[in-house]
Amino acid sequence: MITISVSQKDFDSGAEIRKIADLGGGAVASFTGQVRGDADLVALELEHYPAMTEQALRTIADDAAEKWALHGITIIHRVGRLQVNDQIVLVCTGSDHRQAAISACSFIMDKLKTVAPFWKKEIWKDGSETWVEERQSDLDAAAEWKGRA
Amino acid sequence: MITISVSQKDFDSGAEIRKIADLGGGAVASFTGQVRGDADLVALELEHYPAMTEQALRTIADDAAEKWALHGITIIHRVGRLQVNDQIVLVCTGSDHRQAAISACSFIMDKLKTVAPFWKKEIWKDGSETWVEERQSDLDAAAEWKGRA
Amino acid sequence: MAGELDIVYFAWVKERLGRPEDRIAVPDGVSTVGGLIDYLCQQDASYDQVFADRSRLRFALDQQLVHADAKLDNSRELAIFPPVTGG
Amino acid sequence: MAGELDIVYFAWVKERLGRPEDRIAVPDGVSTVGGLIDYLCQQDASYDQVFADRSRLRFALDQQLVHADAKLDNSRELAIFPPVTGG
Repeated sequence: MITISVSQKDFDSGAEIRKIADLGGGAVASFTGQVRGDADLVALELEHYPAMTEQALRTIADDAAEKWALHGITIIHRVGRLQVNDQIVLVCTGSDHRQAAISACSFIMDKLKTVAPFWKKEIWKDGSETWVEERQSDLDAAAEWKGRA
Repeated sequence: MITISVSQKDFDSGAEIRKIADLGGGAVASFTGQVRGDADLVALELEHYPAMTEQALRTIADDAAEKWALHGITIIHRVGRLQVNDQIVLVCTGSDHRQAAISACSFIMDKLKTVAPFWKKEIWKDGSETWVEERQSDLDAAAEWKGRA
Repeated sequence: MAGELDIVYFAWVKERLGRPEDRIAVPDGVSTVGGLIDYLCQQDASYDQVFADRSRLRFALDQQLVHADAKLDNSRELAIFPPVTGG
Repeated sequence: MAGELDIVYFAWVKERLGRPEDRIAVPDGVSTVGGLIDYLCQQDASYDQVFADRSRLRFALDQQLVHADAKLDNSRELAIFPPVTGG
């Protein structure tokens, strides 16, 4: 069961984990990303490419479901204006085996960081705005999955 | 901040994730293990070594905190009699970086499976009871962390 | 015959161009994403400024990520944007 | 002088022995966990049955996992149990 959600709404990680757990596998992994605390940060603006985003996330989930035996995958990503400590992203995976659940969760985050059409703009107290730059470590992490199960 | 809990009580994964998230890192990973569905299984009995268990879990958490820059680690493990789909274990880790959070969560589970003094007994519909055997894949997973950061 | 193509922009590409999209007629002889970028830069200095450093641009054709050498073929929508930074 | 040692059992080790613990006097000449197991098996057939396959036993001295060759030294508690299976 693959669930994809892209919206401005907040989400409840615990409720999402329970939904995946209720599918009956013994192992549920999750990753929650939130706006990191920074005294000078006023807000984060998450832009995306609406015509492409959900399909891009679905493709990542499909790839994960091919690599590992999963009972369920949930990917939630917020867009719009977010404050410090607001939740941004949730990935939750369920499997019979913990390593499959954890690896799939990690894979989905690594792919999401490099191929899903989201862009973050940081809005600072002094009024300046900066678009977040891509990080080599994210590219490296995504590249490492090539050929791995 | 390291939180260790070993008891018969159930736990709320979402609440534990929020507590770790509130420590301010941008990245929270979690693993939840539960009693896997099996039509012939009546219950699982979790026995432990009370004098040793908490210290063993704390040592695992300390090891993780040395390997990765973490804001918080929560390990909850239940003992006593559990039913199908009951939660058994939660590991939750918070960091500024997703790979640190996910790797630490995976490491803690792998170590927990091989050095924390818990034993599972399966109680079946026909009245038989079987002690769960250790799995080579768990030993291999724990051994793989040797020397890795 | 020249085809019509919608071009959509995101993040700082959109901000610097000052508009979210364009509709253009693809001229004969332009067959790839990279070729189209070259053509646009020749047409209009505003493109040339924003697209100056090609290494900082990413592309999608009909919502699929592609490289600059991808054929336009009968695509309806080209997206031009910076490297993604979600998650 | 022989020291007193508490031995605690878990899981099927406890079930098969039929008791959760013993207190024994460690005899002179027994200095390791493995040596103590050998000694117990010689003393009592019930130990011999449960401890027959040493590869299935794990040990902790004063709540620290140890191998069979670990010195008893002044330990107060030895735990004998099957491989752990939590999580």
